[in-house]
Amino acid sequence: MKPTKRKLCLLRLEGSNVKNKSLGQLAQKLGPLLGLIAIVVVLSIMSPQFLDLDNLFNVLRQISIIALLAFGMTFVILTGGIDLSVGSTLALAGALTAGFMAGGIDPIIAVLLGVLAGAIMGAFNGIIISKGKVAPFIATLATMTIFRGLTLVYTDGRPVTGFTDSVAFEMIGRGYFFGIPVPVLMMFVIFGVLLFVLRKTVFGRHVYALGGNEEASILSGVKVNRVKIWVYSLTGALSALAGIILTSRLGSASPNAGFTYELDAIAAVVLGGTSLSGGRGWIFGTLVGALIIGVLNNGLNLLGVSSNYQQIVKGGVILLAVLLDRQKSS
Amino acid sequence: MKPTKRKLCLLRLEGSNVKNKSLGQLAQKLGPLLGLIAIVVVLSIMSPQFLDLDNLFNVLRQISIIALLAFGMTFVILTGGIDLSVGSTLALAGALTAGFMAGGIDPIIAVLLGVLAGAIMGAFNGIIISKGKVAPFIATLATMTIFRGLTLVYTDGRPVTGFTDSVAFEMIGRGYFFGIPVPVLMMFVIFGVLLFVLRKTVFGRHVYALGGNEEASILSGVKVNRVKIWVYSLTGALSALAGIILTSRLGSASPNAGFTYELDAIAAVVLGGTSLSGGRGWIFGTLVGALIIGVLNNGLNLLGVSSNYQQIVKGGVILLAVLLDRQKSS
Amino acid sequence: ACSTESPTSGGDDEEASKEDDGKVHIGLAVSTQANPFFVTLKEGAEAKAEEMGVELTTVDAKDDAATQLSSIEDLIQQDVDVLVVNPTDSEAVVTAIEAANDADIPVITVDRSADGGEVVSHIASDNVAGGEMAADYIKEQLGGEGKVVELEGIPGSSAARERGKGFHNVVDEESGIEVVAKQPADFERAKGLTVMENIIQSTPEFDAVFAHNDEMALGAVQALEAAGMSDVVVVGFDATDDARAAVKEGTMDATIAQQPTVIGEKGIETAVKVANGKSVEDFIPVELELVTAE
Amino acid sequence: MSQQPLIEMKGISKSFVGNKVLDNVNFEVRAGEVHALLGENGAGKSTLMKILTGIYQRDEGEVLVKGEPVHFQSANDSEKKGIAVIHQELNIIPYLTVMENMFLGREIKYGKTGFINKKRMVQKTKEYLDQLGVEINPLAKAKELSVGQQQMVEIAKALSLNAEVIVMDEPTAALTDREIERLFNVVEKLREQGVGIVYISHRMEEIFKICDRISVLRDGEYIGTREVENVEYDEIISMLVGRELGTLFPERDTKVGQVRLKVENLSSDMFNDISFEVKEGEILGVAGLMGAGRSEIMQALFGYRDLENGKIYIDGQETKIKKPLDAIKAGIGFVTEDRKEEGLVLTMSVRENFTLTNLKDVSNQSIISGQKESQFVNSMISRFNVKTSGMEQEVKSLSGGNQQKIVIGKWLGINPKILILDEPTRGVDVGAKKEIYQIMNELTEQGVSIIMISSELPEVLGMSDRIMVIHEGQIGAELNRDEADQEKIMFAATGGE
Ligand SMILES: Nc1ncnc2c1ncn2[C@@H]1O[C@H](COP(=O)(O)OP(=O)(O)OP(=O)(O)O)[C@@H](O)[C@H]1O
Ligand SMILES: Nc1ncnc2c1ncn2[C@@H]1O[C@H](COP(=O)(O)OP(=O)(O)OP(=O)(O)O)[C@@H](O)[C@H]1O
Ligand SMILES: O[C@@H]1[C@H](O)[C@H](O)CO[C@H]1O
Ligand SMILES: [Mg+2]
Ligand SMILES: [Mg+2]
Repeated sequence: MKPTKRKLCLLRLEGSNVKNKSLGQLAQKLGPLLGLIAIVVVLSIMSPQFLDLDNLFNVLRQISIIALLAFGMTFVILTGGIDLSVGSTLALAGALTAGFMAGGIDPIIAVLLGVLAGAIMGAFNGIIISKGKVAPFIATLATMTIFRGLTLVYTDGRPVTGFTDSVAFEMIGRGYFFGIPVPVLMMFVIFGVLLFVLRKTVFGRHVYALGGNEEASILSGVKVNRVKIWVYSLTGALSALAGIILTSRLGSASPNAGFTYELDAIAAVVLGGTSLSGGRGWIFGTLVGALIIGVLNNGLNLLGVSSNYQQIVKGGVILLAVLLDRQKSS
Repeated sequence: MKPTKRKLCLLRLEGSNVKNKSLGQLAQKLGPLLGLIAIVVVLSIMSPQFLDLDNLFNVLRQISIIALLAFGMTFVILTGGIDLSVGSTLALAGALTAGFMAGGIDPIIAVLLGVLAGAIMGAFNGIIISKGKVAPFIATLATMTIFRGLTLVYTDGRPVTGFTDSVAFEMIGRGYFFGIPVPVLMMFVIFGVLLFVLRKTVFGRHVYALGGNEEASILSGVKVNRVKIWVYSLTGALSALAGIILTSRLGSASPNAGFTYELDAIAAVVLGGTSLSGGRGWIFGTLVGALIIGVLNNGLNLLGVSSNYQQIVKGGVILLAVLLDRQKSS
Repeated sequence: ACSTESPTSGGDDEEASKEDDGKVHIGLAVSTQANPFFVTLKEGAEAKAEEMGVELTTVDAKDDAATQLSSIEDLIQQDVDVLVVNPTDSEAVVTAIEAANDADIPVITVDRSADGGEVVSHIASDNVAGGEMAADYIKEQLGGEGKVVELEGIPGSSAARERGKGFHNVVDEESGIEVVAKQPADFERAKGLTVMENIIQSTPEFDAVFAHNDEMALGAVQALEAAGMSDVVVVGFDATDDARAAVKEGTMDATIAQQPTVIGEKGIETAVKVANGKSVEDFIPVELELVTAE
Repeated sequence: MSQQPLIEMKGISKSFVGNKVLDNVNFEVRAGEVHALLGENGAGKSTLMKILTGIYQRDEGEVLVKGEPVHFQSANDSEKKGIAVIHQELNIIPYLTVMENMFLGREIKYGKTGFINKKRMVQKTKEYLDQLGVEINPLAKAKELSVGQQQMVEIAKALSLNAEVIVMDEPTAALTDREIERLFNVVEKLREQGVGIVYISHRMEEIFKICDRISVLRDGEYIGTREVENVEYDEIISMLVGRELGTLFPERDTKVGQVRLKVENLSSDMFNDISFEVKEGEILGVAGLMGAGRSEIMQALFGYRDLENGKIYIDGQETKIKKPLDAIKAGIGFVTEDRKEEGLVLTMSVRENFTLTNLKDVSNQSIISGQKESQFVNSMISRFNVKTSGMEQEVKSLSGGNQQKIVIGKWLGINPKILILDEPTRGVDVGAKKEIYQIMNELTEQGVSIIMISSELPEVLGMSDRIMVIHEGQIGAELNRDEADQEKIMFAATGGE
């Protein structure tokens, strides 16, 4: 039986629907970006300094840390998981790196070891979640507490310092490269790499597949456990890097660094349009989401809004953004 | 068509299987309880004071606040949702109640107004989640920030005091009734009521149905939006009550009261065996979960374990409990 | 049937517990162990306890008043002989202190005071005086004229309130000194950095910064350096090791030294005296000192 | 056919939590044969195949692939040995493209890198879909496809493995005649190429059309194997159900009464200008190709989807239906197409599912009466002959047919005036099918009006008093029972070709 004309017609019709649909999808994808632009426009009218190049770099540098956490979180959320331990991983890895350096280890090696430590913490999460079949929320809630406790034990509750003589290490958080702050540069480079990984590699596809339908992925021979372990390890490594940048910026590693950062990271991911139920989303949105949060923080400060009201405004904006998004898509 | 002999035989056979199955289920349900008992036994061997009636009441009073949050959270999680705003609701309702009383309103009316305020905050969550179709995680993440900001604005960042002359109000957190601490009594009474609601009422059934399969529930005529709004309102009211108890216990309402309590509440629910994906769980487990957390806190303090190590131990116990639970059920 | 009195409280088993090993048992409740100031305070106490041969159990409130109440209750369950409390919140700690009073356990407060209950002794620096010292120093550095930024500690915490009060006692009287921005950064270094960065954007002109503690001051220094504003006078509070080093290097200008070790030590000494039935002063001040590069 | 079988399974037993679902089962597949595996719902067919493909582990017995004993640990292992499966449950990842779904787990890469070669994958996907004669855009998101199209993608995926053995577990459950025809052409080709095919289906006419041998399971036991050429329909049926079944579509004397439901000009983006009526005691069959919009019409009528236009009258009264609850209050019940997604709460027990629609009737002042509830549920269990270990069993662990009975049964609690059945016997075995037909007849005798959407023409013809054919969202034809036949329906369903 060959397809009849009519059927073809129907298919074509559906085809055009799909086009419309993907236009709609595009609009939905662009929603966060439009939101960001709107906020930027309002702020630049209300506060003249806002659009200074200086201030823009300032905002970008401020978000670089949350953005790195949020990039990892995007992968995790795409698989249908969540990682509450990123803030604690940031703190522990930052403290370890600082401790290594204070102990005389070469800064570059210390940084590599720090990132490795983060990856190992992430892998630990991944193993508990995949092999242990523990819900990601609860697994990382537990490790959030554990890693924080380890940080406190390791640092004894004091900031780790005594390594400020390395220029290379100082560069990571405070340097400029052709006029661009190094953390900003790192953020964009990592963004580019992760974008590519998600879109063009088998690993990236498997991340989406796993989040879309785990059982079907297993039946299709996707090594879901392995994918999960890699995803959490990646997030751990990125969190560690964020911790190292923060340590470099502050010139010390504080034991309570990164406290509640996981919430900002998750907010950035969701503001960017990635679905908390997994399988759907994109990392560009996360970058936009992190920018929205950063721009709001900065703008409200520039406007001199008191920090108590800032919280109300920020919560309100998140709510509004998500509500508009839902309205549009339904 | 009448069942053939073969079939009857099979039925009988399966019948006995079901008994086995529900025995298995029972074992799984009892898992957390066994865990609690194990912890209690260990602690009472290691610390002689642990089993004092005094200390037991002490532990129960300490958990009453988390337990109330966790009871509400059980409902929310059963519907497949989550409520991150409970800690902030606790703070805002506590501050409002304190403020009302400081403003000269009768304590009993102030308490009722405080609980009402909590219910309204919860209803706000419920409406955004049900009518606005915003994912509970993100909706309550936003309101968590908003309610906290409102608390800070209302209290101007300072503890609210100046109401300590009412004995009735003091009773709520510090009183005894036939030798039993009032908060403990309240916890058990509310537990009993909620147990009944979940097991015996149409509303309770709808909570489970909604969490098990929202679409099927809608198609079966369950008013899912209304159920959700009620569930979040209930949680708001319980959080407010927790905030009021806390305010009474401390004799002041602190603007940062209840910070990160949502995590303890969620941990209690999950330790008790309720599934984060909704539709499955029981409130007795939550009580046990809250007890596990409370007993651990108390026991580790009695043993003089330093707080940094305490975090590691607590995280480890949560992880272990959940891991054992998973092992058993698979 | 109703009362606010614990049916089993006020026992006389306190004596018994002291006898079972003959050792004085002191309970120490600190507000947080994630801040170097309190870690040092605790270490001072521990060293002293070791030296004097008394048993010390420390609990940590993680900056939460409710947790502090619970952990003090746990100490009461252990029948400690004396309770040394470093409150998270001066008001909210009162019930805990009253509970200890009910159990006939004497209470000493350190670093932060309690607004009620029976406290036999309070050991702390004079934070109002410290705030005044900082203001005087800044006034002097600016020659009596200039714009100042204030980074506040955790809103509502007594340290923040008192230091702010002392600071404003001085600057509000000076017509030449103007506080151009004032924002809380919660005693945290990372917050000090971001808050400062944002202030730099909104209020580009100022001459000095007073931070309610060194952690925030050190965060602010990073922001100022990045913005090329190293000539701004920065004054902190606490004189932590980091801050002393920064003052030496010249990145910070001054810090008001508290002596957490001494506060901790005196806490234990006083507690032992109380346990042995000796009388003690009801306020034991610990000296403050302005630390500068000279 | 004397050569060694491709697959031999001997003495296979399997229990789940003490529940023996396979007991000493034998089964084999030869090269170039289509081997039907039959059995009632819950007989253990899917379980046997999951054991074959390494998804479940057997408790006892042996599996030989070309004479070599194997012990697969995962689907990957069996795939490597040339066994492909089209699973009974759809295994589509909704937000990936068709192409990504096709190659999931074995993406085409640039050499040994991890980078996807999209071009090649698109091309290959097209090839396999062409083989099946379906035109689906390889770059469309899977969720944009109809269930039938998704099923075709899964079939294509299995083909793309170039397997020696293909297990097809109810591949046609979501397909209409047209796609089934295409699938059969492919099966024919595969058989010629010497591929062994295991074919599981509850549609007897398909079995007799394409299968060479039939093996039957009953209650987890192996009953026997027959050559299709040498066996009668009735013998297979009695092997299946353990007794004579009689005619599938029971006789019924229709006493059609007043117009019960009348709809006028229902329109939405999926359908247009739909008007029809159903009388008391009447069964209106709704036929059409997959994706014609039949489900959408009924969902809109039930208030589960927005209507742009149109009026609904029940017993002559105009009735506004904005949400399912309105429909339920107006006396409409709706047995949905997808029982797992829309029909059942899988985490709940048989009891709780049965009473979800009518909790009010088993409670006083919103407090559920345990006694009333179990009375009702027990009466339902026996009325529908539900094969369950008791009312506390989780519906998740029931077989498909028994699950379907519960979906229907839960609507009887509301004493519906109108019952809409969307594919009521999809994936249901013959025995249960007949029981469902009997229930339908009983209901019409009590005056209930039934609207039955079905893609099985024999069912539509056998059960309906009148037949409405939907074509691309519009009514293509309305036929009376006596004038309708397969050709006329297909003619109208395809828009008159
Ligand atoms: N994972 C499982 N856990 C427990 N019981 C199971 C599981 N899978 C299947 N069963 C039970 O095993 C029996 C056989 O199920 P199976 O799915 O193999 O039946 P089937 O013959 O494929 O039926 P259908 O025609 O409805 O698809 C049923 O009673 C079912 O409830
Ligand atoms: N949620 C949805 N989003 C997008 N398209 C949909 C959705 N649901 C259905 N469709 C499309 O609407 C059309 C009609 O589908 P419908 O399910 O009504 O067909 P049907 O006649 O019931 O056939 P079937 O036998 O497949 O159920 C199909 O093209 C289908 O792909
Ligand atoms: O005195 C202390 C320290 O200054 C610390 O930095 C914050 O808390 C205060 O109470
Ligand atoms: Mg099956
Ligand atoms: Mg349909």
